[in-house]
Amino acid sequence: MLHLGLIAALVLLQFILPAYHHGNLARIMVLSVFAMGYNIMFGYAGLLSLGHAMFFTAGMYGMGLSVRLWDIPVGPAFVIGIFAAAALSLVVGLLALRTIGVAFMIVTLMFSQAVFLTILYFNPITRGDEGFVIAQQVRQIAGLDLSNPTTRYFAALILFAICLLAVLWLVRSRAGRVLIAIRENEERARLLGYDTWAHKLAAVVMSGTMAGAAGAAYGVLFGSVGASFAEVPFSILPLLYVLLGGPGTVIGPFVGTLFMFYLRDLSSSLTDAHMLVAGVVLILLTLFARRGIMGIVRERWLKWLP
Amino acid sequence: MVSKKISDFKPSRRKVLTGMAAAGATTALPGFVPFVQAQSSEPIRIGFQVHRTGIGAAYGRWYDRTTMAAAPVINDMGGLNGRPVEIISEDDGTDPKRGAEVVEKFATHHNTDIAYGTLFSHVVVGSAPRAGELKMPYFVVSEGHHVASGMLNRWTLQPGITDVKSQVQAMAPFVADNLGKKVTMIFPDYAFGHDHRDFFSAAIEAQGGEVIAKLAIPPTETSFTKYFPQIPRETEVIYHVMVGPAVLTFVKEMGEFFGSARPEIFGFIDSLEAVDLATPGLEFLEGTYFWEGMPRYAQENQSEYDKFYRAAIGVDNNGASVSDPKDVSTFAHMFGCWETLHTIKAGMEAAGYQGTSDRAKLVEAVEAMTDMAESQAHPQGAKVFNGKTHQVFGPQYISQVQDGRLVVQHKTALEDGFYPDEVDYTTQSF
Amino acid sequence: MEFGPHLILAVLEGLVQASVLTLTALGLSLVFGVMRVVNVAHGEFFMLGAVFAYWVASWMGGPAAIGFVAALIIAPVLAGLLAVACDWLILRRLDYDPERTIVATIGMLYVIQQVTLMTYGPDAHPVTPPFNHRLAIPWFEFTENGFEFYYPWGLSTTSYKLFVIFAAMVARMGIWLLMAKSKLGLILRATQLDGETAQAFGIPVERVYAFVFGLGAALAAVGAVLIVPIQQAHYLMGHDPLLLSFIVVIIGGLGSLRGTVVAAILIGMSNGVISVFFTPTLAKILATLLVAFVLVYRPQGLFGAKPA
Amino acid sequence: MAAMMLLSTRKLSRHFGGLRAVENVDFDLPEGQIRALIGPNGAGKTTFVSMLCGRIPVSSGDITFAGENVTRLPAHKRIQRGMAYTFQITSVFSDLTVQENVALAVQSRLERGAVLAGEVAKALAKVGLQDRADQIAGDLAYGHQRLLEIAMGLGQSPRLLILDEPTQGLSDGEVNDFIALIKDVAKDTTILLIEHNIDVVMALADKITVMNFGEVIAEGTPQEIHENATVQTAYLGG
Repeated sequence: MLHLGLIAALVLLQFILPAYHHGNLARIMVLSVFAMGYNIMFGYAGLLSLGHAMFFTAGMYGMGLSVRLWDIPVGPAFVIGIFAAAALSLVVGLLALRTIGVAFMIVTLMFSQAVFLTILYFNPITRGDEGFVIAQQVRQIAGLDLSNPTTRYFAALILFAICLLAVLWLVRSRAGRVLIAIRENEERARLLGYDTWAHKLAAVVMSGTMAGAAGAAYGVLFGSVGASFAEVPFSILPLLYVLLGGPGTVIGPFVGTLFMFYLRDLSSSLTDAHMLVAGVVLILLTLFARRGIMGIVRERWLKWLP
Repeated sequence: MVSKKISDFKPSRRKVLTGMAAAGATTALPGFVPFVQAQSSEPIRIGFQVHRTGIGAAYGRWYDRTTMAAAPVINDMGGLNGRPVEIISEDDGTDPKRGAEVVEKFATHHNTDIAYGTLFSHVVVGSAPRAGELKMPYFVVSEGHHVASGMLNRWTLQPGITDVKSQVQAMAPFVADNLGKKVTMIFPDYAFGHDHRDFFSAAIEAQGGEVIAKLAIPPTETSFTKYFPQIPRETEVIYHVMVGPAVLTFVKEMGEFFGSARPEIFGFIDSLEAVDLATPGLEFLEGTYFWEGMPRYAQENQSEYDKFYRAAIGVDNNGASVSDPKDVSTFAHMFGCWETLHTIKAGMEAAGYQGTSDRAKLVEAVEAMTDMAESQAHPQGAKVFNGKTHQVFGPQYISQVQDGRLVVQHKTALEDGFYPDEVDYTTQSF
Repeated sequence: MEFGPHLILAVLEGLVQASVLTLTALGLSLVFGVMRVVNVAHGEFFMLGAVFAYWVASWMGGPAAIGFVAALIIAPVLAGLLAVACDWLILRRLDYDPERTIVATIGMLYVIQQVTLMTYGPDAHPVTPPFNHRLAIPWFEFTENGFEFYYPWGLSTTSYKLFVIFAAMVARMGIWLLMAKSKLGLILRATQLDGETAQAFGIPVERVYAFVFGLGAALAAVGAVLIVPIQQAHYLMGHDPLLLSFIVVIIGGLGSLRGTVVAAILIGMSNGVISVFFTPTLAKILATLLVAFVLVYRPQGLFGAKPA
Repeated sequence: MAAMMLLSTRKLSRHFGGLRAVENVDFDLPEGQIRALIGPNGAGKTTFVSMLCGRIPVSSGDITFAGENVTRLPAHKRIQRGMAYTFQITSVFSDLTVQENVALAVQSRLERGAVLAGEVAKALAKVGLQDRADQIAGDLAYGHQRLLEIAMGLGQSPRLLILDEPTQGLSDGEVNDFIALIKDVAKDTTILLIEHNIDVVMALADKITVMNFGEVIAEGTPQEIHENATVQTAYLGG
């Protein structure tokens, strides 16, 4: 109910928001798909990755290079992007899941860093750090101009709604419960007869694919593809979004993304030192809201919140 | 006095540069239609996308100072079409994603008339699509070839600084004729470095020389000596261009590597932009050559425009802050901000710009520009603007380090930097 | 350049990097080992070490050597005290919960970076080395006259770089003596093994944690002071040392000081040596993947015990 | 005889470095029996059963379960074949509700789409936790957590239920309830029980295996073990 309500509210907001916030919200929805993907792995399965930017980038470049090199229309290119991310997450999952804990963090970080450097290395194809533009005239699906603010908003909303409902379905499903069990106590889950490795691999692939969908959508909706999306800070972002919003809650990643976006935006209107504000808020939140914003809401008021 | 005040610079988010002088001057100026005055004495709002944090912050600080110095000068001259200019700054963190958001914020939140000022090319490429969709004139000061290559859009223009392709093409004859034909290039593995690599290789071959090795240094690298052995022994000229906080390490280690047996060295001043030449470890640079966008040290034949420009920003004859001689400016690049703002002024006046509905007219007016005479508005030198490619072409300077100062040896002609058009933006619809 | 001299040069460069890296990584390893927290702000204490060094050196004026020595003493102390304050004000109140510590230290990272940007500025500033002579290194070849020495083009190092290698070795000895021979070391090792039991034996664990956090930051700062005459102080310089230190600590095996030192030398050297064979960016890619695959196939690190 | 064996090991060993935690154990457990495994601390009991269920890999030897060699199978596959293991240290999912804990145990053996609720309720009712189904497991009293642990074992309806010190920390009343519960469960489940409480062992076990220093030193009915001199030495003189 709450989640359908959120989607309905977002539909309504399209008609009443001023242009600036309207545009922001479209971005926030795409970025929160990235965060929701991250949440599957981190919030539910308990796998802390520091390399999620590579999946986002795989989707983005899978889509972007298809358009740039082979003039594939953005619709099919978007699908190619998602497949690219799925394939990468499968390979990374197969390798990285041999490790746990901090080693897993480092391995994902290293793979992501290698992806970033590879983009630079193949600069004749990728245009290196600068990246390239997906021209406005090709950003169309079925005659709809995706650079139009309203279309863009609804495209972002559709992707967001699909992913939100998918995560909701996942966590209410038995598989979702197993992921939580793995997060809580992996050995116990294994000794209840679950192939925890396969579940974790599935979580990595779902998570990476969702991140890739966000990356491909970002390129399609906002028109630029670049290597800065593969850099380490962009892997830290979803972690922050999820931790602030409330790990292991379906709606938390969206709340966290919204919060961080406006924290940055508003504080940069007040002061140059927006990083200082962000830093202090992060510290305060960890001191006084240990399970993130939605975690607190769940603890205090809505115990049933998935 | 002015310079003193501005050099006590503190980053501030917004500076409303209206002021009495501007208002007084406009009414005194002839040629203004009264109803224009009556209708809009509101300031023209220029959204300034500035690298205040992130890797570009060292440049961003001086782009900011130049912009904040140019605005009152423009207001003293009567502002834009009789209206004062207001600069609205927003930090982009030298991040393309945030850059696009900032452009959006200018257009839909601050309601600025135009956006301006971006330096790092990946931020330009990340932001320009949004500017195009929002139909917002976007004046960049980045020297990237991205504008003239045709990858951006009709709303993006670069009228204040020459692009890298033109710069390196103009350098090649001097390098081949005076320094040597066998060149080893060292450049950052960024798109910016790739422009150098591709265009200089082609240009030096046209001069009968060749690039015998290319060392692309990965970003964020902090030590360089280990790569230098890849420089072939038969190298006659080292061509170096580096950016980022590690540039000084790079140059020092290069000196330590060669010792007394260095080949000729030709570098882009980017490798030492904002770095004091008197820093220990740089002595070996004596006698080497640098490209400069604008000469850091006031030359013997200094123009009055150069003098005025330095005074307005608060930069001394050594290119350093008047209040702190160790605070060296990004002199070879930041003139682009000054000149771009003056070009915007000229464009708005030519277009009779009244408000955001005249944005397309502004772009057309700038596209119609050609010659820009050396003047207070263009202290770096006379330029030609190519309306089809949205790119300006100016003179380039080659200086030699003599007694720890950069002394201009050669100033290229505009024609040295011309190349065939790769795009005609004027054929695109708005 | 010929292969032999090239390799020697790469090894020397690798040793300098490794020397600084061992100190930074030892700091992280202590914090990680004893307190079991991931300190994302560790690189920022490194950066602060460099920035403090610049401030101390320029405030002292006079001969470079005096400024440098003063910086070598004052900068780590300041960085350490600041870290102790962070621990006391923040981490202690989080009960060192792993996830929240990560977020809190990311917050600290932002705050430290921004404050440095606002006070120190965005430019990179050098510290003058106390001494710095270029030393050409001889190499040999077989000619018609037999075995001969000569000075190959470009093969050199500087006296200061040799000093860095030496100083780091001394510092490592100091740490080893502290950990292995002193009462303080015993307390640290006991806390590392089992904090609760240590508490039961009357060890003031909270104060030990604060001390360790400060010591970790100070070690990072010592590394930074040593490197800052070669590489300049800059407000974003903490990024690489953080990543590399983490890699070193994990590859070395958690809690193994010997492993940390060996891994730092391996990582520092492999960066240098791989660059002998490949173009720079490709070398970086390969070095990165090498680290990843070492962990994939030996998750417990080189010197960690294999879990049962 | 062999056909009736649910579980057998042959020369099963586990070494940690130089330490021989379990050495050459031959062990047979027929279907339907309640078997107790006893021995002093450090005798290798937990290591032994951990190898049975696949928590830790074997150094050498073989394990046969229901006629199939499972030595190389990963833990979850052995569980799927009908083993269940409850932990020595309570190891419930403390952030989930009681009901969800048991549901996790039940759903692993059920077909996709089958209804869980009935099975979950049945398992909870058996241990008497039905009234606490919606509580967060971590909030339960210790004794209740132990019962939940057993309910999770029951939820799997295993052919072999391995209980590692199930009565540790329970009150006398709770222990009596436990004995009754196990007797009930044993009607259709084979049980392997590690237990220190000798009263519980005597009350429940059909047969007892005694381990010391990683080896089986005696095996027999409760009466036989009670009278066995070697066992006496191991407990008292060791």
